Amino acid sequence: MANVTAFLTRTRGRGRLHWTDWASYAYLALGVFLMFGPVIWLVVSSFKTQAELDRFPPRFLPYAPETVQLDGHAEPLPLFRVTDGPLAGETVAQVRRIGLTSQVVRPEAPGEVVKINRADRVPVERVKPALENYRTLFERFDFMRYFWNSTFITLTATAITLLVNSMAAFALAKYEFRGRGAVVALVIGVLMVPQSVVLVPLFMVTREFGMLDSPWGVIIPGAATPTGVFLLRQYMLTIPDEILDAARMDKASEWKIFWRIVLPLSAPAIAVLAILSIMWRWNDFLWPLIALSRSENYTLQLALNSFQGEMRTEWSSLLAMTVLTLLPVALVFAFLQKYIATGIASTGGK
Amino acid sequence: QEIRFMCYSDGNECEAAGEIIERFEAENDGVSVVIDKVPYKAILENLPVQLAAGTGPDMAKVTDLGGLSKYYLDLAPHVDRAYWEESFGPILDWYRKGPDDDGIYGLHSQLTITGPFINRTLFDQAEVEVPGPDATWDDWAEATRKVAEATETPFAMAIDRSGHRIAGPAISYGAKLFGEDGTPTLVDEGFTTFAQKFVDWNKDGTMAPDVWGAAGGTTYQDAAQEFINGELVFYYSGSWNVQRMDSSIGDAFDWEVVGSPCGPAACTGMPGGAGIVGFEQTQHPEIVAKLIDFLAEKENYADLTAKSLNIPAHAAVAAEGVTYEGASEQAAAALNAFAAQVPTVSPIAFAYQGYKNNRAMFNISLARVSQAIVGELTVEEAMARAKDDLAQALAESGE
Amino acid sequence: MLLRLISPLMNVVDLPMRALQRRLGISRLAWVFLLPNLLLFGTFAFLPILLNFAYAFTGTDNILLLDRTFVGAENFAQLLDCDSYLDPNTCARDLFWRAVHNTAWFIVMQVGFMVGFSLLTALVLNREIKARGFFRAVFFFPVLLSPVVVALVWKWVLQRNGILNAGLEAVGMDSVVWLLDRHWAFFWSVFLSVWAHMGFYTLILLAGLQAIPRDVYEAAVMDAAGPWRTFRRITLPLLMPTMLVVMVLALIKGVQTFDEIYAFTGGGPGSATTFIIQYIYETGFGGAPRLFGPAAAASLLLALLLVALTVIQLWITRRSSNG
Amino acid sequence: MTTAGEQTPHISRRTARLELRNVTKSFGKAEVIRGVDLTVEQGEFCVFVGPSGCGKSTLLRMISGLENVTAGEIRIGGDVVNDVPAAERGLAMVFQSYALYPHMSVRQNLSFGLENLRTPRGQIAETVEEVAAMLQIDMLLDRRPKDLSGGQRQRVAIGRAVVREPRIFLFDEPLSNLDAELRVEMRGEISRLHARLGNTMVYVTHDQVEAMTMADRIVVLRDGQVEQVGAPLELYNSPANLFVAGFIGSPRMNFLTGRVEAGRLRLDNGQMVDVPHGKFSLEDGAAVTLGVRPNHLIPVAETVSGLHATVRGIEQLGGDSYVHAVTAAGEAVSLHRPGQTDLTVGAEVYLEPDPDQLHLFDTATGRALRADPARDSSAEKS
Amino acid sequence: MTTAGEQTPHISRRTARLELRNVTKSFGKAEVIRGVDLTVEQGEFCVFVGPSGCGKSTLLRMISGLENVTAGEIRIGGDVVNDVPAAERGLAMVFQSYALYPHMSVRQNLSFGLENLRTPRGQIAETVEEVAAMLQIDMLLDRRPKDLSGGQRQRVAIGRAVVREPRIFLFDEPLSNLDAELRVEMRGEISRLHARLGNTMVYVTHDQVEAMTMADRIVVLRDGQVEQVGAPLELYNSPANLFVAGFIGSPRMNFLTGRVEAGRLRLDNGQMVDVPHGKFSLEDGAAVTLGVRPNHLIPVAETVSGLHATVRGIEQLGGDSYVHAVTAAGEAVSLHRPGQTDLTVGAEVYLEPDPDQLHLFDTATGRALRADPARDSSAEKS
Ligand SMILES: Nc1ncnc2c1ncn2[C@@H]1O[C@H](COP(=O)(O)OP(=O)(O)OP(=O)(O)O)[C@@H](O)[C@H]1O
Ligand SMILES: Nc1ncnc2c1ncn2[C@@H]1O[C@H](COP(=O)(O)OP(=O)(O)OP(=O)(O)O)[C@@H](O)[C@H]1O
Ligand SMILES: [Mg+2]
Ligand SMILES: [Mg+2]
Repeated sequence: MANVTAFLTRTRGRGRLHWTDWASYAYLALGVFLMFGPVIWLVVSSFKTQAELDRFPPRFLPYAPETVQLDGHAEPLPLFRVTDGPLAGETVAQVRRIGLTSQVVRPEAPGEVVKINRADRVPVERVKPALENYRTLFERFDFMRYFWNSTFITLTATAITLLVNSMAAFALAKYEFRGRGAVVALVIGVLMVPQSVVLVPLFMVTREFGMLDSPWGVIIPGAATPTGVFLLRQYMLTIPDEILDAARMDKASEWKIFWRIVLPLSAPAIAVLAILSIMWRWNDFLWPLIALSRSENYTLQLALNSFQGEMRTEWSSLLAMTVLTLLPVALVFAFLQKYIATGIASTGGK
Repeated sequence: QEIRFMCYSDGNECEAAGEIIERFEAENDGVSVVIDKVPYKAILENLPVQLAAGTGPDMAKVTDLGGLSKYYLDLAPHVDRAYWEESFGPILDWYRKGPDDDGIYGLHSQLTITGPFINRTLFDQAEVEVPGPDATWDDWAEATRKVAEATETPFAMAIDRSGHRIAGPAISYGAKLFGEDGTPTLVDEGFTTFAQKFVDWNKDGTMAPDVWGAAGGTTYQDAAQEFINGELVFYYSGSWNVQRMDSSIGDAFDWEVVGSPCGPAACTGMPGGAGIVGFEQTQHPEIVAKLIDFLAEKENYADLTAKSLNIPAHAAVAAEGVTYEGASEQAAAALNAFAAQVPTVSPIAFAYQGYKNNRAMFNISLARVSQAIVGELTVEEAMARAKDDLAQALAESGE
Repeated sequence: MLLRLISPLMNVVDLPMRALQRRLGISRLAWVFLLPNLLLFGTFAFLPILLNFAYAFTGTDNILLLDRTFVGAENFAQLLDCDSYLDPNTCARDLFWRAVHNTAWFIVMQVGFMVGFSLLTALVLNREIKARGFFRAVFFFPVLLSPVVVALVWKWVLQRNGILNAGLEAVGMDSVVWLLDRHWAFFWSVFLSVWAHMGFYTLILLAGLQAIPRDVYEAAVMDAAGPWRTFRRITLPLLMPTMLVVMVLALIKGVQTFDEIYAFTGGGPGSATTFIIQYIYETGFGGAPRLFGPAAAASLLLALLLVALTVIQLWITRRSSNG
Repeated sequence: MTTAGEQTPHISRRTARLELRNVTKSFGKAEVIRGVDLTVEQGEFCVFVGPSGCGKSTLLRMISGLENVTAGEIRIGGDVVNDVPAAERGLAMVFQSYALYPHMSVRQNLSFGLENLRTPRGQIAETVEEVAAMLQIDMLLDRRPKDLSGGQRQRVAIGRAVVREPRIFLFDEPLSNLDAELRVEMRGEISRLHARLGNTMVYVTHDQVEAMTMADRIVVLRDGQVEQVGAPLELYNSPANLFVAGFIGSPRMNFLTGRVEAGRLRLDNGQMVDVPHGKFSLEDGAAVTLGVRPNHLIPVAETVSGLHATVRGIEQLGGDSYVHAVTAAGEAVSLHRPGQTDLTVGAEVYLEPDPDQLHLFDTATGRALRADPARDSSAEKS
Repeated sequence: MTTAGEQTPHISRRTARLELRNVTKSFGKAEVIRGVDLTVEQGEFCVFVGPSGCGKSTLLRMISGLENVTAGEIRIGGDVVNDVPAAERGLAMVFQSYALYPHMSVRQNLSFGLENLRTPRGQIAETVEEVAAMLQIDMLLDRRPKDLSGGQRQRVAIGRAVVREPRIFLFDEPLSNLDAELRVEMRGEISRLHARLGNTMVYVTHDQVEAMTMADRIVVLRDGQVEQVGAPLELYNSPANLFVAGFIGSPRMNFLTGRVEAGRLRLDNGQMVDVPHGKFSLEDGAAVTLGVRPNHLIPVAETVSGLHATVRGIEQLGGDSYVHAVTAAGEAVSLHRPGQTDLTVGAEVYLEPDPDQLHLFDTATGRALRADPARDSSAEKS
């Protein structure tokens, strides 16, 4: 218990490291290992060939067999090291393998074929990132177009979400009016029902609005997220009413109070929601899949997921795509997270 | 005019078709075909909704051949019926709404057939004879166990986790699947027998338990990775995996495709695959029909199968044999070995593949057999539940 | 900075809003603020749920409502047909009840761990440590991954020949086929879910922690409150509103868990990690047979349960924060 | 400072007379303002004083419109404003708790109100600079509130109200965190502002000096009720009751209880005090309280009527001294001596009240006893 | 009140002598405390005064351990505590911003500190009741801070420090929001507390009366530096420089500049002032500033040496009056008259400084001129 409890309060940097600081760093190190390890694994894996991905047990770095171009052989030949038999210790090139025997040549003497047991050789490999995973991505489709589609949808949707949700949250947090309880209950109630459950009716509704197959069909239906309203509202409750009162005395209209006082003061929560929304929209797959059917409107996620077939998924491409799509959101996160950290240390009151 | 073609691919099928379609566009002025390449999920889950809502594409490559039949565009008025009947014969039935329907709806662009891959090298190392073409599932189980023991390979056998995959073996064990009058029954003595055997094999470790045991619901799960890594002696999958085996195994070991093992009733696999269909909703039925017909022309069809490394469903193409582009000898041999099995497919398997609610039956058998394997239900309970499920599904689909 | 960009726009909006404010008065102005949200919300969230009712009371596999036939409460009756709700085997729809049981357990464990770990992490990250931004990013990173990838990554770790087993063997323990055992599979599902979403809740809590005025902490320090007491008596109560957000969202997320577990275990072994949404999805949408009616009925039952849960949760937190 | 045009649609600018009619406020069951009637004339400087928690801030917030009125009526310039939102009443307020905008710099805090009035940019900048200079916070304009000292925050809070030059100012203890020198200056600035703008000002303070020197009229509140309203010296010289007498003036008035005996006063400690005739209407036998301010209790050589007391404590302020003593009967009395006294603790003193400066109160009701019963009349400025 | 055993592992309880050695504090580039050296003896009551923003709160926060020391050393009981966390220094502090726990009732706010010391429940309840009664907030014990008035909040803040009876008290303007009467009472309570506990107290205030009456020693700060340290009357009577002279005493001392001419002083307005011989060391021709407190400037009948001035403003406090006037040369001077003056604005007065109460400063350096140059010696209690 004690070591858990020790982290539980903030300390102030005081040069000397308290043991709780050590504990914190230990926890963080573990976090890096657990949280970030797999992500690194993922990034490294995106540079592996499909064969390397299929390999059991997996290896951390991408390897590719070393080959050599020899006279008299059209194709480059794979290199092996011989572990046993007369050629033990030598590096040879394999010409072909039949059953349990393998026909090899020494690179110095390409003409002379030797037969060795296949169990007596190990392939020579070296680290080689499979950049072709990325190359094919760009070759296979119009990356920029999908990137633009995704960006447009993500940014527009996030802007709308932030605006609409913060307005609602403001009303629910800072005004007393009849029906407020009901609205809050409704918001939370609906918050519960996952989109995957109402896909069909949602599709029907969207169709009625003629928004299918247009970016708006993706943007609008998800704009009023109950999560956002709830999150922002709870945060806005912590803003002292007195500051709003001061603004009222300053003859600020309610709208102005909203966007000049409450919005900036909710910056941490807004940043959380922005990150969240950007991430949702950028990674969203299920709904765009339904709402968009023309490939020119596709988002990056859709386009890239087209590597998923019935029986088989091209993991190498899928991973490369994951890494690619991860980058922009990671950047956005890096940018926005500082707003979360800069809370209002004091409320400007007494 | 713009034609929308919704296509998914397991390899390069869409690109292969695309090349042929370009030729079509060149021949037909003013027609532009846009291929919307989608994830398979879209075909399976969204296309039906879109079709129901009337917002679907003009044509698509589909796998739920019977399930979507009510939306298909009948090509018969626009194409040479004789040519189609002759080339595709019974496969045309798979697209039809029922026994009395004689429309022509789709081009079976990708015929698949289930069957086993074996790790020949392991057999050689263990010095165990590879069972012959008449060998039963029990023979194979026996032989592969021996190989696995001798070579310390973790698993003897595996079957993909799929209702479709176990249909072949079940039919071999006498499953009829349909009653006399053609109504689906799914569970019968033959089916139960195989289910029992399969469950036992999973429990005694003959079958790799990870495949069926470690997943749930109707998830598809293959064992290709285990096979590729030489951890599996006998892998019951299908022709679509040839390409992957070829590229991923490389020369790590020798592998082969053999005929489906036998049961008391048959030695059959399941046919399957995907086809290109047009939809009634299209604004341009003639062009859609013309395009599909174009793809069905013999040389185009041959081109398509050769490029996408598939088994031809086109009789004449099959008869001539396909020279697969860029495939190794081993792969070509494997594909031909699969193609050779097409004639031995049981009529029940054929009918099953063509039945419009077969996906429901696949899923039901999959889910319930899985539960029996992990011990949530006994085999009898599982079978009883499967019957109930089928009844509910049929009731809902109006039968 | 962003604010500066949009401020001309906001100023333009100010004019009509002023007029409205004058006409409506402040308390009715609240509805104006709510309006855009309510409109979107009503149309794209509430209406579909209402339509779901229509599906739940009708049969056939037609998607178009007009083509469906009315079946009354049949779908509900079937779902609720059980000899004992505690034993799914006695139910007509055994899978539904298995899913319900699994989900219930999952929520309990998931919410607990999620809140616990994200709180712990937020507290640590809120300390004055070096490279805070980096560590925050680290904990948040998994949130950015798509469910499929999350599942894939952990499958790699947990598979028979995976890293974890390699590690176990390296220290001389036996390897375990993690996902073949229902209990382990369940445990790892919870783990994976916490792993994947913790960063998000940590972020919310971090924002909440930042909103606590600093001078209150200073007062506590002067009152010689130890770290534990400061946490218990100052941080926790003042963080309660945020904790409420986290708990409600985690609960909802727990109930809605689907994508990553589906890609991870597929709901297996057997049905050990099949949760309600997967059941609904597979029944109604994900494959054949497409039983829209039963799926809609199940989702409505779920919604009912959820509302009850939230009300309880809100009530408990309100009580504990008042008391 | 240039005046920004106030836009108060409902209420005309010129008349800023403020009237409270039987105003009441309850928080839940607790009634904190109990029927306050008050008129503050256009241009008047009205100071609210009263013990901590008596309802001064609440009253101010009700006038500002930030707090609802439970019952009663508030009028500004003759119009009932009970339902006019705070933003439209055209007042400015300095909050006791400052309530600065934490996310804005001092400059932004000051200009926010002007921006809301659509004052031209240049003019805002000018006004803000001017006010900041007046408040001596001009070098802090780019800081955030959290980086300011307490007094600096308080000045920002004042500045925020002052820049706007509204028709009514509400100040809630605006100088409490300033040092003496600055306080004197600020007092001067506010008075000058008042003189220049002719605005109505309502000012809450605990500082006797502020109340006495700035006010046109002082309102003494106690427990949500008005005890007395009047010009400063009027309250000082003729407090209406014991409470006001004790509250106004520091150190507070000494109270000694006794009885009227044949026109003279017998204190409970046995001493007799002569009271000037005609000034008080005394009834024989009535229980009365004698009030003498510390500076009207004069040490004398021992006399018959002298009050014998022992010094218990001495407070030397430099320019003045307060001497705290106890009478033989155990009553605490304090004296105010100019300069630095040389009395020491333990010294015996004899005290005589200045007969012209006696106050008499009815012990039972607390009412002041006077021949002329005209009390509470709000007098002209002295 | 019963003492809860303080648990201060590092520092023994008994010695609470506080030493600052060349303490410096910078916020970013801004240096707000510039090398403060100070010793507060065990049991001493030390008051910090200085203009708003001069660094009083910052200094207090550094002593408490809430703010890091940029350079220099703080010792408590002889041990350097620079690196001892605030919680372990065993001090209690009243924050200028109150910093009450918003989610706790007043009772919980008060008992929190005692609970942290593992005081038995019953004893906590007792102590809290006692302190609450002393601060007159006993009927508010179950309210939350947001439902309190400003002064009530401030009293809770005081109470929170007082219940703990630590070895050093730090008060940051603890009485600024209280009314005069309550303030006198609280002053008394704090003094009594000090007498009873014998704790060291460091007290920041802007109130001259508080500073003069409560302090054993006053520290005058200006712009982050110590200007003078000394007993209250010492500062009042012999300010070390112009700043202290102007800062201590209200209304502030009048300053008139001039030059020494043959042992006498010629003011810039031409008047000559005699200064007592021997008291100051004067050099002929030196530019000096004459300081006279308002109460030592006495109106006289016209004389040769009388300072001719015109009354510009009058502040009547009831017991005293301040008269503000301008000399013929345009210098502002103020007089302090006891009682209510009958001077009126516009009246002409002739003023003569009390020759025994003159202060002389070197105009250039601001230093006080005295025959005996022993300044700044921290004197014994007066
Ligand atoms: N965080 C900060 N960053 C920058 N400057 C600061 C910060 N905190 C305080 N200051 C500045 O340091 C100086 C001293 O502040 P401090 O609060 O100690 O003043 P003070 O003497 O207590 O004043 P007051 O009597 O007004 O409370 C002020 O000028 C203030 O503006
Ligand atoms: N929200 C509230 N709920 C209940 N009581 C309240 C609330 N706000 C104020 N009070 C009470 O109302 C009374 C008047 O408060 P108010 O703030 O007006 O006092 P005040 O005269 O300004 O005192 P101070 O001089 O201490 O600031 C106080 O006793 C206070 O405790
Ligand atoms: Mg107040
Ligand atoms: Mg301060």
